[in-house]
Amino acid sequence: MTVMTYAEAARLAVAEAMRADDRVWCVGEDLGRGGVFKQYAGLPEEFGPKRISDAPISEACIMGAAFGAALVGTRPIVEMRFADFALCATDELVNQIAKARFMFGGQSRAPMVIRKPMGMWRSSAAQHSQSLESWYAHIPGLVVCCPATPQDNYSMMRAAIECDDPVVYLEHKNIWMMEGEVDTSLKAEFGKAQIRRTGSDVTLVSWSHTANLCVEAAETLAGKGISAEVIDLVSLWPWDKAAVLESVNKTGRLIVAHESVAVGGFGAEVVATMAQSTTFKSPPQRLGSPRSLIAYAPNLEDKLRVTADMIAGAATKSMESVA
Amino acid sequence: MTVMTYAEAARLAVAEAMRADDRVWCVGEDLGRGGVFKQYAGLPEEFGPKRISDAPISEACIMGAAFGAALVGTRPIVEMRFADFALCATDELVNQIAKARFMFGGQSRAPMVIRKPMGMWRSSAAQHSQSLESWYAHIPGLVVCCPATPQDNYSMMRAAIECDDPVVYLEHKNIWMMEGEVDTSLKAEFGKAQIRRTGSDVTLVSWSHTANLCVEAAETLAGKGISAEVIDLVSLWPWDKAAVLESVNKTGRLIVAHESVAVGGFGAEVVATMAQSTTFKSPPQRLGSPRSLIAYAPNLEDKLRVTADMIAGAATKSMESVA
Amino acid sequence: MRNFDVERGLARLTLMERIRAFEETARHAAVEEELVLGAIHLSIGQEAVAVGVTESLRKDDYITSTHRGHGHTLAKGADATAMMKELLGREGGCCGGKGGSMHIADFGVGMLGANGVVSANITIAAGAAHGVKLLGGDQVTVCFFGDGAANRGPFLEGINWAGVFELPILFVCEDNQYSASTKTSDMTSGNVADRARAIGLPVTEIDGNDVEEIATKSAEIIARIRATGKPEFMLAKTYRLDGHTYFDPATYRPEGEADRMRRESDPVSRQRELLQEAGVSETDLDAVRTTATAEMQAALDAAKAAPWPADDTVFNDVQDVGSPAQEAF
Amino acid sequence: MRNFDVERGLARLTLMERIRAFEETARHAAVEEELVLGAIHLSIGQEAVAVGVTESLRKDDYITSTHRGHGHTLAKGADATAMMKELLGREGGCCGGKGGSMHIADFGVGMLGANGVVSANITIAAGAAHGVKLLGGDQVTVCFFGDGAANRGPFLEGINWAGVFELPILFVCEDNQYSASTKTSDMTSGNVADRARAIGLPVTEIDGNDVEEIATKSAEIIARIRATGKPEFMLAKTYRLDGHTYFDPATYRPEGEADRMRRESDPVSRQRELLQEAGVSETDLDAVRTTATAEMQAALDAAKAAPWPADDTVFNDVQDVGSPAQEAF
Ligand SMILES: Cc1ncc(C[n+]2csc(CCOP(=O)(O)OP(=O)(O)O)c2C)c(N)n1
Ligand SMILES: Cc1ncc(C[n+]2csc(CCOP(=O)(O)OP(=O)(O)O)c2C)c(N)n1
Ligand SMILES: [Mg+2]
Ligand SMILES: [Mg+2]
Repeated sequence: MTVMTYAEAARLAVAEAMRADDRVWCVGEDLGRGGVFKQYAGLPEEFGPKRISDAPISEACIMGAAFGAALVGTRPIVEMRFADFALCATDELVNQIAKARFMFGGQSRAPMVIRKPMGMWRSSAAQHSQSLESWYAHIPGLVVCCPATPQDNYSMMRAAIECDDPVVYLEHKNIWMMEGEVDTSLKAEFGKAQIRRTGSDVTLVSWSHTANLCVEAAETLAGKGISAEVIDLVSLWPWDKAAVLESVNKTGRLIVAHESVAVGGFGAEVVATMAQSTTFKSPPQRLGSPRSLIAYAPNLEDKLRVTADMIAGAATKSMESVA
Repeated sequence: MTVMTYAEAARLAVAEAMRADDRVWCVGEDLGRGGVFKQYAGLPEEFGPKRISDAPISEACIMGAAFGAALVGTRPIVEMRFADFALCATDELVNQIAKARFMFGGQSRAPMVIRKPMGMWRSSAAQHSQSLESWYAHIPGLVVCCPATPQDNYSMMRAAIECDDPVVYLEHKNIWMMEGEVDTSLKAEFGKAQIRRTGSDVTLVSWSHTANLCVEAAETLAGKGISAEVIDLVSLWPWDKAAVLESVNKTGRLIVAHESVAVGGFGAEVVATMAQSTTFKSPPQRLGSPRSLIAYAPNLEDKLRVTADMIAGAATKSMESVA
Repeated sequence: MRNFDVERGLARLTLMERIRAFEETARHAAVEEELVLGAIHLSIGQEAVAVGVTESLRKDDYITSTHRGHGHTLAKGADATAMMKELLGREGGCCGGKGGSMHIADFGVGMLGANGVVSANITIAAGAAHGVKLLGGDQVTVCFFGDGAANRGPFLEGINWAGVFELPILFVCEDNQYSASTKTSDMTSGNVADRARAIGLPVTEIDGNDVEEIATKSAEIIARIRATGKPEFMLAKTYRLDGHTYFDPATYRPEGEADRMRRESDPVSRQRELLQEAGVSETDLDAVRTTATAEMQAALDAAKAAPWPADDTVFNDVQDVGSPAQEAF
Repeated sequence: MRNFDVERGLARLTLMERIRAFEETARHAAVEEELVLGAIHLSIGQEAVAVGVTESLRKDDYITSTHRGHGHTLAKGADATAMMKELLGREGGCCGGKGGSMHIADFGVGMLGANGVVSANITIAAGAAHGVKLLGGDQVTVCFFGDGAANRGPFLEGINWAGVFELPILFVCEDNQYSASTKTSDMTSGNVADRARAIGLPVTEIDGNDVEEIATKSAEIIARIRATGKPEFMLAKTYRLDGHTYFDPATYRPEGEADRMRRESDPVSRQRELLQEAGVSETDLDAVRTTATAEMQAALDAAKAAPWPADDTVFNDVQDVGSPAQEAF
C-alpha cells in the first residue's frame, strides 16, 4: 500500500504496463513534456519519444491513427487532453473503432485505451467542462470507465490496458491531486461496483467524482441517523446492475447522482432499470446538472453542480416520502 | 388536405419557408441534384445553386460554415445525408452551435435546422443505420425532433425553420415514401406530443418510425381486448412529460419503444421520469435495440429490430403482471 | 508500342478481368436477381489502379480502402467467393455477413477494410504504417481513396501525420472525377496533388487507366518506401464508367462522356489491345475473360447456395466485456 | 529608416500598447490577485498582427479568433472594461460572465467569438463570409488562427470552402512557432503557406512583428478582397513572448530564445524605436504607455467592483424552446 494521487495512480499503471509489454504506447499532444495534467510525467524520459509520442493538433488523426496501429498489433493509449476535444474524433471512435470488430466479422480487434479527462474544473466554461459518459455507454462496442479514487484509477487502468476491447477511460479533472492508498496488487473487474459504504436505509448510486460526494453525503446522513449505502459503479459499461438491485431490494430507496446533465444521462438508465426490476418505498430520484450550459462565473457554475448537500437532501427526502 | 409522402411533406415546408424568407437556404453534398433521397427534388430548379447549395465532402465545414452564416443573419438548413456522417461534425454541433448563444452571453443566435436522416434501412450495416437521438437530447442548447408521419414532417419542419434555436431534425430513412394526408395549415409546437390513439389499459410511448409500429401494435391489442394509448413524442427536447404522465396516471402501465439502442437510450429518460413521478400497476418496460452493432444480413438485422409484435407482446405482458 | 513483358501483361489483364467480372456478376446479382442487399459501389473502369499498385505488395503488406473497395480487396489477394458471399450477406462471407460490400475486409491478406465513411480510411492507414514502424516491421501500407475524399479534414491530418512521423505508406488518390453525383472539381479549390506536395510528400501523377505504367512506377515507389520508410503520394487520373452505386443512372454527367471514356480509356480494353499488338491471340485474350467470368459465376452460385448466418452470431464479436443482449427487449 | 506617417504610426503603437497593457493587467490580476478565474492565453509579442490587420476593417466587418483572442477583440473595437469584467466573471462582462477569456466576443463590433477549440473558428469564419455573400453585403471577414491550428482538418475544409465558393475572407495564420508546449514545426510536415497555395489562395508571407508592414499590406489585401470578393491568405511570422497560459513557465523553449526575441523582435519596442527615429519624443512615447496602463488599471478596478452575475442568469440564453431547469435536481 502506498499513498499516491489519482494522477500518479494511473501513471503507475501505465508505466507498469509499458514495462511489461513493448506493444503498449501513448500518443497525444504535448505528451513529450509529460501531458497537460502531468499524467505522463517521467514517462517520456523512461520510454522515449516513440512510445510516449507527441502528436500534431489532430484529434481525428490521433484517434484514427491509433486505431490503425491497433489493427496491426500495437496497444495504444490515446490521450485526448480534454474530453471536449474528443468530439473532434467522434467518427473515428464511434463509426470506426467501436464497430470494426463486429463489422469485419471478428477479423480485427481494437485494443485501445482512450483517455478523456472530463468534468468541471476551475471555471473552465462550456467547452472545457463536459461529462458525456452517457454517450459512450450508448455505443455498442465500447467499454466505459469512470474511476473516482486513486485505487480505482490504478486498478481500472490496469484492466483497461489489458482489455482487447476499446475502452473509453474518463478521468475527472478535479481530482488529479486527490490522494489515497493504492494496493498495486489489485486489478479491477469491469462491471463490478465498489460498495464504498454499506447501509440499509437508502442506496446512493454514482460514479466518477460524484461518487466521492456520495460518500461525503453518507457521512452527513449517518449523523442524522440515516444509513446510506454508496455504490460507485466505476464502469458504466458494463455496469453492476446486480449490486444496485441487491442494494435497492434491501433499502427500497434509490438516489442516482452524477455531474453530467440529468436529461438523457446515465442516471436515467439506472433508475429505469431498477423501476423495471423492483419496487421502491419512496420515489427514486436523479441528481444531475440542469440542461444548461456550463458557465464561467463561479456562482453560475455552482448552480449547475451537484453537491454532497444536495445528495444528502435528496436522501433525507426519500426517507420522508412514500411511493 | 393533400396526400403526400414523408419526403414531400418536408420538401413542401422547406419550399414554403424559402419562398417566404430569403434568408433561408439549404446546404449539403449533392443537393444540386435533389439530394440523395430526393428530399430536395425540384428545389434546385426553383431556388438556384446559391440557396440550394452543393458542398464539398466536408461535414465539419458544412456544419461550421452554416453556423457562421447563421451568426451573420442567414437561416441555414444543413443536410447531413446520413445521421452517421454527422458524427464527422460533432465538435461543430455540440461545442460550437449548441453553446454559442449561452457562452457569448446571449449576443448570438444560431437559427439552423440540421437534418440527419437516421435509422435502419435495407441492409445498410453499421455505419449507415444509427439512431442517436438520445445523444442530442442530452446536449443543452439543442432542440431535437423525430417526426414519424408526413403531417408531422410538414408541421415540425415549419416550426423548426422558424425556430431561433438550432434544431436537430432526425428523419427516418425507412419512411421517406410513407404516404399520408397533410393539412398545410398546421405548424407543430415543440414539446407537444401527438396522441396517435387513445386508450385506457396501457400507455405506449415512442417517436420516429417506431411510433408507427406502436399504432400497429395498438390495433393488434384492440383485437385482443386491450386498449392501448399511443403517444408519439415527435420532439424529444422538449418532450411532453405532461402528456405521458397524464396517460400513465390513467393506464398505470408504460411501455416505451424505440429503434435506438436500449442502454442509455431516451426511453430510459421517459421511464425514469415516470418512475420518479407516479406509480405503476405493472413494471414499466423499455424496448430498444440490443447493445450490438447493426448487421448487414437481413436475419441478423432483424434480431436488432423492435417490431409491432414485440410491442404488442410487451403490452400484453404488462396486463398480466403486477408491480 | 512499348516493349513489355507479355507474361506480366497477361497477369495484369487477368487480374483486371477478374475484378471486372466480379463486379459485373455482382451488379447482375443486384439488379436482376435482387440478391445483393445493400448499396454496392463498382470500380468498373478503375481496375488498373488496384492491379498496378498492389502488384508490388507482399501478402503481409497492408491496404485500406473505401466504399468502392472490391477491386482493391481482390487485387490484394482476397477470396472472391468469400467476398461474393459477403455481398449476399451469407454465412462464409469474409465478414460473416455482417458488413456487406461497404465493409469488405480480409485481414488474412492485409486488407484492413473498406469504409463507409469517406476519408476515414486515411488516418487508419497512417496508423497502420505507424504501427508497423513501432513494431519494427518492414511492411508497406497503401491507402486508396477518392478525389472527393481529399476535401475532408482527415485527408490533411493523415498525410501530415505520415510526413511528421516518416511512415512507410503510399497514399493513392484515385481521381475518377466524380464524388457521387457531383463533379469533384466544382467542389475543390486548387488541386489534390499540390496539397500533397505542400505536405512535402513526393508526388507521382499518373495515367490511372494504364496498368503497365502504374505497375512500373508503383514497383519503384514501393521499393523506395520499403527502403527509406518514408511516405509518398500517387495521383491516378481515372474514370468511373458506371454510376456511383449500381442503381445510379449517372445522368448528371455530360452526354456522351461515359461512352467516350469507355471507348477510349477503359483500362481493360487498353491492356487487351496492348497484348494483341504484342502478339497475343484474340482467343487467348477471350479465354482470360471467359475464365474470369466463370470463376465469378461460380462464386455467385456458391454464395446463393450458402445459408444466412446463424441468428445468434449477431451477438458475436461485439466485445469481450459486457453482454450485448443484456438490457434489450 | 522607412518614410512613414507618424500619426498613423502613433495610432498603431497606441493600440498595441493598449493590448499589451490589457494583458499585463490581466496577468497581474490572475497571478498576483487570483481574480481571473480560468486559464488565460496572452498574445504578448503578437500584437502587431491584430493591430495591423484590423486597421483596414470596418466596424461591420467580421473577425473570428482563438483561445488567444484579447488582442483581436480589442483591435476590432471592443470595450476593454467589458472584456476585463468578463475575465473576472462579473456582471457587465461582454458575455455576462458566462464565457471568460476563451469565449470573449463582441458581436456589436463584428467580433464573432474567440474559441476554445483549436481550428474550429476557421470553418465558422468561412461561413460568416458565406453568409455575407448570400445576403449581398460587402463586409470582409478575417479569420485569425495559430500555426498549430493548421494541422487540424477544419483548416483544410475551411480554406477549401472559401476557395470553392469564392468568399470575401482573409485567413491570417499567426505563426508564433509554438502550439502549447510543442514546437509546431516538429509536428508539421511541409509548411502552412504552401498548404494555402495548394488551395489556390493568394498568399502573403509577412514579418508578423512589423506593424507598419502588416498594416500596409493588409490595407491592399482587404481592399482587394472587398473589391473581388475572393479569399486570400496571410502568414505572419511572430513569437509568443509569454508562456502558453499565464501559468506556463515555458521551459520547453531553448535557453535564451525568448529573451533574444524580446530584445530583437518585440513589435511594441520596434514601433517605439521607429517613432523615435521619426522624431517622436521619449516623453510622448512614454505617455502612450502610461495612458494605456491607466486605462486598463481602471478597467480592472471597474471589474473588481462589479458584482457576480445574478444567479438566475444561468438559465438565460440556453434556448428559447424547453426549460433548462426542468428535470434538474
Ligand atoms: C463522411 C462521408 N460523407 C459523405 C458520404 C457519402 N458518400 C459516399 S461515397 C461519396 C463520394 C466519394 O467520392 P470520392 O471520394 O471521389 O470516391 P468515389 O466514390 O469517386 O470512388 C459520398 C459523398 C460518406 N460515405 N461519408
Ligand atoms: C481541438 C483542440 N485540441 C487541443 C486543444 C488544446 N490547445 C489549446 S491551445 C493549443 C495550441 C494551439 O497552437 P496554435 O494554433 O499555434 O495557437 P497558439 O496557442 O500558438 O496561439 C492547444 C493544443 C484545443 N483547445 N482544441
Ligand atoms: Mg471520385
Ligand atoms: Mg502557435
